[in-house]
Amino acid sequence: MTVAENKPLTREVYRMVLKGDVSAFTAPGQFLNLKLEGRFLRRPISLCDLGEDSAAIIYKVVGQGTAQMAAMQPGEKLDVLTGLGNGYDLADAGEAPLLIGGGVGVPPMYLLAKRLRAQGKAVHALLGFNKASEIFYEEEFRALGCTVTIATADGSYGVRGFVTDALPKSYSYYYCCGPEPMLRAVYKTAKGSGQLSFEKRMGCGFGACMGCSCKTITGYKRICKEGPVLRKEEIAWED
Amino acid sequence: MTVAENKPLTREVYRMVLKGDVSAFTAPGQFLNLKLEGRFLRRPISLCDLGEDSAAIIYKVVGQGTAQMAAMQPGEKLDVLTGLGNGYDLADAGEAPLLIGGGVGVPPMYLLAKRLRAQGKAVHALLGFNKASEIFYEEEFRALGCTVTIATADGSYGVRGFVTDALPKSYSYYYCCGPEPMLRAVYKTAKGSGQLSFEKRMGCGFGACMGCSCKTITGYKRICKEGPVLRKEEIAWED
Amino acid sequence: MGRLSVDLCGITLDNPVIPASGTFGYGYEFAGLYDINCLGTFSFKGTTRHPRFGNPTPRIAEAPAGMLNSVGLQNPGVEKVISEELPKLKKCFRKPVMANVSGFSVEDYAYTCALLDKEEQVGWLEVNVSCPNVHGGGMSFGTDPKAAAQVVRAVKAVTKKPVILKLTPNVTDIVSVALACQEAGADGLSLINTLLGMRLDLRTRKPILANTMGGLSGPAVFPVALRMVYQVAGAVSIPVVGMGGVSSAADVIEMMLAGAAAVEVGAANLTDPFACKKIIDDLPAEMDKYGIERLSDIIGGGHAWEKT
Amino acid sequence: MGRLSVDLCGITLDNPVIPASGTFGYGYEFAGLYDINCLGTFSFKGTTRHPRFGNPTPRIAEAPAGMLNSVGLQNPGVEKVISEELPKLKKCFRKPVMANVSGFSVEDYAYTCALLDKEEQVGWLEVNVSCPNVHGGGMSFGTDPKAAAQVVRAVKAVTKKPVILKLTPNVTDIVSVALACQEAGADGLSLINTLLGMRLDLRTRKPILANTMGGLSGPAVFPVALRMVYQVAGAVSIPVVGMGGVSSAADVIEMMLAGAAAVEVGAANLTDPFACKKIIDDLPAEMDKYGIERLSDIIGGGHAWEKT
Repeated sequence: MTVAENKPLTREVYRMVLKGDVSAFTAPGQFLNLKLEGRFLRRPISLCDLGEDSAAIIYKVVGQGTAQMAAMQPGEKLDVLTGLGNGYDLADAGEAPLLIGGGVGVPPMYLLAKRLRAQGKAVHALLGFNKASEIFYEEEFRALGCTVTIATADGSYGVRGFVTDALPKSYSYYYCCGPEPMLRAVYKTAKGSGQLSFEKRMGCGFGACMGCSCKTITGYKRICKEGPVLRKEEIAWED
Repeated sequence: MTVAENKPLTREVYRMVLKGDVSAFTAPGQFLNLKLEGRFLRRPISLCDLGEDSAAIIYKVVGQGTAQMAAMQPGEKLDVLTGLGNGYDLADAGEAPLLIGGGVGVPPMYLLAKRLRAQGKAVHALLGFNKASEIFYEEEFRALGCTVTIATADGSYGVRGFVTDALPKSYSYYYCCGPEPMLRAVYKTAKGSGQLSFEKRMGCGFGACMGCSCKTITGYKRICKEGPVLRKEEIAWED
Repeated sequence: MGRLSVDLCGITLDNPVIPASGTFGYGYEFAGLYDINCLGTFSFKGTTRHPRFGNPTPRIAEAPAGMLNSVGLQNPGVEKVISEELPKLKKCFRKPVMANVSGFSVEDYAYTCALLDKEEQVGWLEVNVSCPNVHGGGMSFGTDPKAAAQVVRAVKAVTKKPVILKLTPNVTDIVSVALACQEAGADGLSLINTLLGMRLDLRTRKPILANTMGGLSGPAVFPVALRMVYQVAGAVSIPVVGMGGVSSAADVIEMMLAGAAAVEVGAANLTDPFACKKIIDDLPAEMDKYGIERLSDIIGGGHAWEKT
Repeated sequence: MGRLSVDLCGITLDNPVIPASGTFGYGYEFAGLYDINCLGTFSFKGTTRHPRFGNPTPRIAEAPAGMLNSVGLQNPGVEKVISEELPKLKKCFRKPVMANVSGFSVEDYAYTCALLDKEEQVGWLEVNVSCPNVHGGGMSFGTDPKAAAQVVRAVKAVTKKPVILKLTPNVTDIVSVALACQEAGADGLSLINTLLGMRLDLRTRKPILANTMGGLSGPAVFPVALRMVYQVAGAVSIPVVGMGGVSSAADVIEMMLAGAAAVEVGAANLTDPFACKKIIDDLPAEMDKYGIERLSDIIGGGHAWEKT
């Protein structure tokens, strides 16, 4: 695919738009897998938005690989595997779904919100960040017609604390993506049922190497294949 | 340095012009050492021509590294070590020096010829190639005011045979660069004294690793440091 | 017999390219991407007597020109492989498959191989005595010629299928292990398994792999693999399957010159699911470059100069 | 004592960065490029009792993320090193230097070390029992705990300078060799030397290296080096100098977390003559990234989790 856009949203978080064949994507919560020059393993990054012939991703610069991505210019070509993983099932949403995203777990919630809004659902987006300066996409969610709650760990914006400190009284179902501690907290605190998206170091990203396996109530699952989205009911926390 | 030009001279032979600081070069016969993306070792390539702030090299596409070079576009940056090795000593040239180049051994002869012509010497360039289609730089040597003899192994142009089949009767001194078999042949057949430039697989290219050592009458020499140019008198053929 | 075909322990392969165990699952993940019948064969996921989840995660770490893995032989166990995986495989792969077997005791190996011996889909038994991931497991067998030979004898006693011993590179003298396996009746050898490696996370100051150490594979190990294939092929008379960092048609040719009768491709499948298909497609043009008429002609060709 | 300073066998280094033997000559090639007094120290070209030309050429081959070399200990012999190289070095390097010694018999080692022991410029003797390039040479000592211990005892008998044994990774159990050296009185250990590897030329169908095989170094070997440093540092009580593919400040930190008291940088010097200077310059910023106040605080820090 070809880099069409690559701009910072915050000091460390970037948004990249890739042009090319995106027909393999079937659901929000799926991911793509990027081959970077000089890096052996691909970088899996979840889908944030989807166009006719383009996919948008949002990534945080944490290591050499993502730093390399941040330096890429429009026009550069990237070897990308698309449509990977098992995304969110919208059928369970109900009328007023709650979308919970934390940090770089926010992006997949955007495409999910877009699709749910298209179905006329009343979407409440609950987004968690460390501090005000790290917030991104608040306006984009509002523009979709979502009600948006922001929680910041240091209280520099919105609700002080974690997303679990800002859970609304009522919602029909929840969808969640974020760091594992947040997933655990939401799993424990949030009422009702939902779907949670997991992150793990992957080898291949398409189910071949068993590098990202996890145990679930319904047996062993590959985060890259049967996941990254798991239903609350099947999750079995290791340890 | 920055690639300013990169064009084919024949089907396999390319000429690249690099812009940047070339102040480290002191003599024809020296080489530069290129770092290519994704290749561990640098590629040593002998200097063909020198400008105020530019160096020209001529290379043949033989492997993945040189294929990568052939694909480079003007404007691309390259990590280059310049002014490497011990070049030709012009002091011994005499009035009518003979310059013998074979294949990719021709390029260093060009800068040497240029310098000798600037001193008003009568330069005879004897250039060997496999066949007519592989000939390059004949006109460039003539343009310097050299008398030029071309030898082709298959006789498709100029003298049929090797450079040693086209040695002129008289010359004051000779300078030679080419594949080792040619160097040996010239060493054995050519009358009088001369300087020959050698090629060897190098590690560092600046005298640190002893990867390219050879035995000479005057002791062990590093092709990348005391060489690539050796005097006929000091050469001791291994084998 | 095409230009690419080779013989491996009496079975003809259309080409020498074999996806390595643990990088190709039980085949059908890839069958969704292309017709895997273009492969010489493939070595399926390491199978054990009992089902295994394997090691905790993270199981994967990045390395320069390679990767570390500590999957730890996750597999459903030999019974389920036979009852569920092989029938699924039959639908998408019509060639004999290489059954990769691991164990933690000589009895384990014999038990698992005895069951797989009855499966006509199975062409070869690749016995892994070298998986570096399992504490006190496979490793020990492969590092001791006597123990390796013990496994060979136990397995040969329960099967008529060709038995290929997969050797570990984490030894001082791989040739002595290879010779011991040949002497014990092995029909072939495959090498190298992964090199034991490790990475630390600078932030947490802990190993990146939950299992602390893991196996290094990828182009980084190719020169070590080629050296060992060259040494072993020069010492034994049974066929050697070369592997370790192979990722191009040129690598396949280099391995065969070193003495490999066939070549396994591992990590490359994980970064490019089409890697093996591409290598097979590239082979004829690559052979032309070096004047190679038939691949079978060049096996061990890199040793010819020794006699001169 | 700055943030970067560490102790190596009782001698304080301004920083832990040490160009590895064979990649830095006798120093003055690099002294022409920058003031080499910025280095912790450096390990000079492997020196033997008698002058050696080394192996025939080609001695170098490219590898993925690394290189193969079979230089074979080219050096002018210990007498000339003392009479010619050390005086030249004195002009450009005022710190204690690490003298790297190789030999082909226990007597060779003792003879060479006895002479170097008298040189006040020499701070440490790094005894290479692992050079994989010399037939029947160094290799054998480093692969056998008893032979390695023999060398240690012979060298310790003729010098009061700290003796650092340089170990080969081409063994099944490097810890057993390390422990044998410690028991025999070694003051420190350095590892890893190169991994034995090979490449073939597809055109000539011959080994690229005239010596057939050579030592693999460069980033490709880093995970194997780190694993062995981690294993050895966890088993011995003497300082360990870590090396193998180190090419950045982050690599230095990872090696020290694994247990290295100092770090040698090898192949990186050959692709970038300024590599060591850059690494030293980059260290403070890299330490800040991970909240490291003094490098000496993190030596072996990657083992802390084991106790929890």
